[in-house]
Amino acid sequence: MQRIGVFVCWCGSNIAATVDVEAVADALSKEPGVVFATNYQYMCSKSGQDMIREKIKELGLTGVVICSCSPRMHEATFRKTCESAGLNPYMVEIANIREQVSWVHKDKAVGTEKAIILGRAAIAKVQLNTPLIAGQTPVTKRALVIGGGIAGIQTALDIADAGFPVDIVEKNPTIGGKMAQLDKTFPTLDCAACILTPKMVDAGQNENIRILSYSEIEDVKGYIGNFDVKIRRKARYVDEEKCTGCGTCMEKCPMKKVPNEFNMGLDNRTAIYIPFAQAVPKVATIDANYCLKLNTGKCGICSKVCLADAVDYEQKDEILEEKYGAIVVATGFNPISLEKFDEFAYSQSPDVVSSLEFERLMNAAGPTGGTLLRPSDKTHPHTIVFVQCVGSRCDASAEKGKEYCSKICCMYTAKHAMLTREKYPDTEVYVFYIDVRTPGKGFDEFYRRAVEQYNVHYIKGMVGKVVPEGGKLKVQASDLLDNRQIHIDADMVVLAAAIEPDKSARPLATKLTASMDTNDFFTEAHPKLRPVESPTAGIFLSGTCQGPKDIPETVAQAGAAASKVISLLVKDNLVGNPCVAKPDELMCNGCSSCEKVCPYGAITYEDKPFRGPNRTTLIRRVAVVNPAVCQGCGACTVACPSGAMDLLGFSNRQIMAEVDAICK
Amino acid sequence: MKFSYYPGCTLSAKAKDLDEYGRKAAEALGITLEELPEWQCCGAVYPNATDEIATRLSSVRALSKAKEAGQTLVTLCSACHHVIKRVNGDMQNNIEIRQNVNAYLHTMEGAEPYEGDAKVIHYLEMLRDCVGFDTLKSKVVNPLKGKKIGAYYGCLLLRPGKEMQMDDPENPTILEDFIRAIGAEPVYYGMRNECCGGYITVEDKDQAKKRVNAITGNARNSGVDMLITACPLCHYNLKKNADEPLPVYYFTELLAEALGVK
Amino acid sequence: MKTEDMIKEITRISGGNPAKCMKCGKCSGACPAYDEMDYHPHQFVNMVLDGRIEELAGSKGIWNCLSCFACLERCPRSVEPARIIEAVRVVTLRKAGANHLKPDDIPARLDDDIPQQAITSAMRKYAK
Amino acid sequence: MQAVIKKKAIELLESGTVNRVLGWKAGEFFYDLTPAVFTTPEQIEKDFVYSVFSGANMSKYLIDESKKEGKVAAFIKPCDGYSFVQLQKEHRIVRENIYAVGLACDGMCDMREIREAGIKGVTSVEEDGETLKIGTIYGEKTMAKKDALLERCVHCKSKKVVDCDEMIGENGEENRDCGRFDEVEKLEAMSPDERFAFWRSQLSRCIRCNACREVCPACSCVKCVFDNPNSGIAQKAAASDFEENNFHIIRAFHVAGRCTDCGECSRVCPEHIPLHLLNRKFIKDMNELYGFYQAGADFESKPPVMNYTTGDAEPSIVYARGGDK
Amino acid sequence: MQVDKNWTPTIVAFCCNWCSYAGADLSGNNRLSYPANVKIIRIPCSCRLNPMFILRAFQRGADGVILCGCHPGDCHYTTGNYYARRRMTLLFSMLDYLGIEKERTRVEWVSAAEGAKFAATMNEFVEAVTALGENKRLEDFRCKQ
Repeated sequence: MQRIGVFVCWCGSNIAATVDVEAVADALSKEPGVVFATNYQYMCSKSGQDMIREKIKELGLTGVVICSCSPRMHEATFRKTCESAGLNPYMVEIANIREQVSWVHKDKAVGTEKAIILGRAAIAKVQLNTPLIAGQTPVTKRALVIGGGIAGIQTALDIADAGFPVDIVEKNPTIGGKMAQLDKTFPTLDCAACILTPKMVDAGQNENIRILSYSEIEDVKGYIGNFDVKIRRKARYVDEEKCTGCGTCMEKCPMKKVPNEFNMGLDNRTAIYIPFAQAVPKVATIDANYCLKLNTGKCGICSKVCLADAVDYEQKDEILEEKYGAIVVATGFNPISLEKFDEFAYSQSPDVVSSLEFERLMNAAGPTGGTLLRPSDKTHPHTIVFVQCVGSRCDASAEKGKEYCSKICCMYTAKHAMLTREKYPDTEVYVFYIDVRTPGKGFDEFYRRAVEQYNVHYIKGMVGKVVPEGGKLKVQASDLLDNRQIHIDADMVVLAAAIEPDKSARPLATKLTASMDTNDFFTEAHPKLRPVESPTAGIFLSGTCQGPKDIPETVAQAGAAASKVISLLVKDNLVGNPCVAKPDELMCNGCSSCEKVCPYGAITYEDKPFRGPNRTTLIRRVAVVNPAVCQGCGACTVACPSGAMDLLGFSNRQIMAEVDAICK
Repeated sequence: MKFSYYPGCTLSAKAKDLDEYGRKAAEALGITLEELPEWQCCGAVYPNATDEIATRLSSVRALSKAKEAGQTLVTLCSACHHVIKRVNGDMQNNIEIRQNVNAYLHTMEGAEPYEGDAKVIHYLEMLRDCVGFDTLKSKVVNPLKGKKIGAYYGCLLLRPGKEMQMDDPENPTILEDFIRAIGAEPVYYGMRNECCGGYITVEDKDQAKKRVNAITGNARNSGVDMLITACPLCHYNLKKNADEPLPVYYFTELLAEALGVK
Repeated sequence: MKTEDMIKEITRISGGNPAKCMKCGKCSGACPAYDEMDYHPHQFVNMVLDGRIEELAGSKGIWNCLSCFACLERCPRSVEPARIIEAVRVVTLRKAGANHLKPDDIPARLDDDIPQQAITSAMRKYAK
Repeated sequence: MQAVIKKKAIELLESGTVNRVLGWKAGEFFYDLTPAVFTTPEQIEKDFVYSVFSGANMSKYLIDESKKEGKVAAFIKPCDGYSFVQLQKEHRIVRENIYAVGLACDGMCDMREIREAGIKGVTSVEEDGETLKIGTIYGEKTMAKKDALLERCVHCKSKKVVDCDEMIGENGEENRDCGRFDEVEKLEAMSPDERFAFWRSQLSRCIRCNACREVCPACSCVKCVFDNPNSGIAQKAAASDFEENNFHIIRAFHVAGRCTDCGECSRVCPEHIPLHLLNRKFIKDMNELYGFYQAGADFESKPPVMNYTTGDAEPSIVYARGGDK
Repeated sequence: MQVDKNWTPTIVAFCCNWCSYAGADLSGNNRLSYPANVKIIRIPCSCRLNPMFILRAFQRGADGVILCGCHPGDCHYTTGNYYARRRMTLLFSMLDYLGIEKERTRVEWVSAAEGAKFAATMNEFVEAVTALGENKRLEDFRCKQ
């Protein structure tokens, strides 16, 4: 039997005016297990807390019930008070007789009666409380960033700045991501390369950052503070240490017809290649799909011309095993495939391009050296039609497209239109829009400039059909404000394709046990209050893997994710919430019901020996909860058919004791 | 290979060529087309209204018969195909329509319930999926070399893509692959899947004319010498209502020619 | 019939849902019969939503629709205007004496080559 | 059928594929078949019985059997098959240790039905096509097999064995239109008072013999909450109306989404309480609210109670749906 | 049936810690009253509510049980209330099937900002349960005083 002390607070007149505090203390003093009950003006005041401490010591109290304001207000206060008097803080329960009684019930008799009942429920619960000690786990002070685009780079730089080592795992031969492919950035029109490449160099030279390019995540085990990660370093057939990035091999490579993915396939590269001049690491990679030596055994020219002796055709994939305390996902996005939208003739005419392709056509480092030329005949386009929302904002039952707004298209289309008009004033530019969405600093001003200064024709309506004919693209569209159908003979059509999470995200989420929405964007722990954390502890989100974002937002989120990582890594140990799920292995069936409903992946299974009848040993599969990962929601306790799973601090028996006390 | 065959009324009258050559070509390819007994007109227009039952009945009767015969049902006319395939989809997926149709057919004709389990394909799908264009190519005795042919799909053959499930409704390839298989050269032109206005030809000839002229113009400017189609309505419209018509053939006619059975 | 009942009736018959429309105008951009119509596909949808069904039913535009399903195929919101407009036509035709095309009108419009399909479909689409 | 199965069982033993066979043998009465483990061909020849009374679902016995030394052969009827797969999904059965022989099944019989047809003093029942030849102390009688079927076989939901190593007979198909929810619908159509009266009249007969729990493949907990003094609801025998209700509600809830509707609970209830109507209510609700789900029909899907969609119906739907007629 | 005029129902309200308990606090802060027969039990999340607790409450003499949780989509634990929603839907349907008055059980989503909604919900619920009268069908005679 516990020795319980009950402390009834007046809260000045807040409680005492409508609750007879003396009667409450008196009634509760008669409850079983209660050895002391009193009332006082302000329990939370220093003298109130002193009294609690004294009584704990004097009477050897093993449990404390405070009848006062909401536990959301002072539960933490009273727990600390008791802890300082040597009582386990989880032996304290609060009966909320202010918000739930004195403030809502005017009749003193009624209020007093209810306060007594709530006090009884708290006493009944404390009877079953057990001392809980928050577990501690050590933290590996190193972070992993998956994805080396602007999100990953910024996160890594910020974490490295705080003095923690970071690994960036990038699946391509270089970091840089989508931003490296962009020409100018909205709304300031500064050149993407000018602001991105210095960051790439910083990342490459930072002694706290290691870039594992051309690598993928193979497997993830462990939990917050203690992840074990296997990283596949794909064979690039070039020794990274030796390669100087001089580019001689690229000049001499006879296989020159490989579609250049960096330029969206608008031109070709060689089989051994460095994706672009500012690549980091600036190291050549052999594309095994096209290399003559690797496919036919004949050639070997790159090896012969390499002065650094860096080419190694025998290289194999390697698996690297590392430990991390935190993982940041920054896997980014891709434009959707436009094959299904052939009403715009994307696969029927080379002059119908996606916005990212257009970006390359405008870029000084692109396939046309920055002169805008039509892909079909390399002539100047004089009429360009931009189509917005291609594949965005589609109905779920439509078989193609995404339900969400891709968020960045309105702005980059305005940018494209403006840049085109600035460089080539003789070009007519039409933009077909459903809505122009420009919430962002300086965004609407930017769009207005496109209309007002650059005379871009913004037309509210949608293109319904594009017909290539005689070197022109016949565009048929609606102009809803004019209520007419219009026909434009265009030279180019640019489609603002919806963006979608990178295809590597879904398998990665499975490895991380991080949750995703139906669109394969990672879900955040709380949509408003924890936007850069995954519900799985220790996993953080940066950039478009969480949802469509522009560059400023991505960088902001990258910084936020980094600061969350830093505040985790500065800790030597993690102190958990001790109110976590606890399975009774003697009753556990190992049926995996609990695991299925756990949003945190906190439950795993172990085969354990148990004593069977007649001195035999039985091996049984039983659930194991990782207290460092469990957040204590209790979903598993109800899913468990045998009642083996219980929640510390809110156990079945505790809650039922409260029910009994209330219904008596 | 044996299939149930639904010719449809136009093919037995004004579009005899489409039917006759289709049968001859099938025979040459070693395919038996068994004409359904006592088939009725499909109604020519798919009843978009979800509460129309009567206009779905003839399609269901045809489908039930194919199911009884245990054979896939082949259609040739685009319009019939459109109607029958979509009604079949309704019988599979729309419980209300299924119940009402079956209730009617049971009460009036004592028919067994039909739940959309027959398979209906277009003659072109039969060529692509059952014969194979490669096989077809190998059986061509008279390749139509040097002919620049524009495939005219029209609207009913492909749309709605979700229900017709035949080809990409915006960038189809089945007719182009067919043209290649018979040894001719397919010519792409953008308006091959734009409507010719066939349904409206009786109601408003001028409108139909305008549509046809746009299509023929686009085809001609893209280098098309002749058009082929699977639809009697399109055939009539392209031929009769264009100001400067291009030669128009049913695809079966060229097929029969290539197979040497014309 | 009350306006809201009429909206419900049209929605029911069509099997579509005009409320899903985001007013992008792709239907009207795709429509090959646009210029012949007084009201256009995007307006059809909006008018049904607004309950202006009688006005729509009395318009010329609904009879110029070719039922080519371009709008239905390309609609990003699965509103499928072609279905909605068919529902409006059907409701109109079901009223007594409301044939848009009378059997007596037909022979004058025919020539020798016209496939019977065209006649059947004209009757099906424009008359009871 | 019995001969074929016996032959197969002996073959499996003799070839060394398995070292024992899980089958049926006669209990106290010839129609009272119980599961049994056979280790020699002789035992099989002598005692193995497969008849129209082999209704017992064998899958639950495999929890223990599959953990013993060597392989065990099991004969799996379609309805056993769903439990068999469900238990595999729950990691209760070690599949590698089982050689599963699927049995095509056209229904099992219920002695109660035969008695209720007025046939008394039954000494033997032989299946002869669609009819049963029934030997009685008053001479031979016949009865159509379809009139003697177990309730679950009358409304057979599936003739498909989901998982087995080989089949005896042709594997069949699912039948979603089997009318198994007709009785539930009838109850739903009653007024709450009528329903309350109905269930009181049923559940008040419960003697808490735990037969339903013992036979149920979903009720295979290492220790049941009702036997666990720490659960707060431990209870050996129902002492009040509430406890009778409580046991059956909680039991149905605990098996919801995992219950394959094998009907064993009702078959074994000595008080003939239609317990399957509780399970079927959950199944029907889940099918209607969350899409069709059959426990044990596959190895991947999550039971509806361990799953969700963001657009699920609100609990208030019960007020709208509940029968007030 | 004889109705005791002074009889008031006993109501147990299970509130999740993050939204609904805070919502109840807010109705206190705003002095929005509701009947005193409502007694709140704090649980971490609506998904912690075991059907056993509801039945236990009825056994011990409760006349109505209500569960309040975060609005779907707003769960502190991301998914808890989605599970609670399915479980309660099924349980309530089962209770109704057994002939137990469905108005005695209820789920309401109350956010931390909805103090007014909390009070209004409790007022309504108490009224509904009062109209039903005493819980007879799930009580345990041994627990009656």
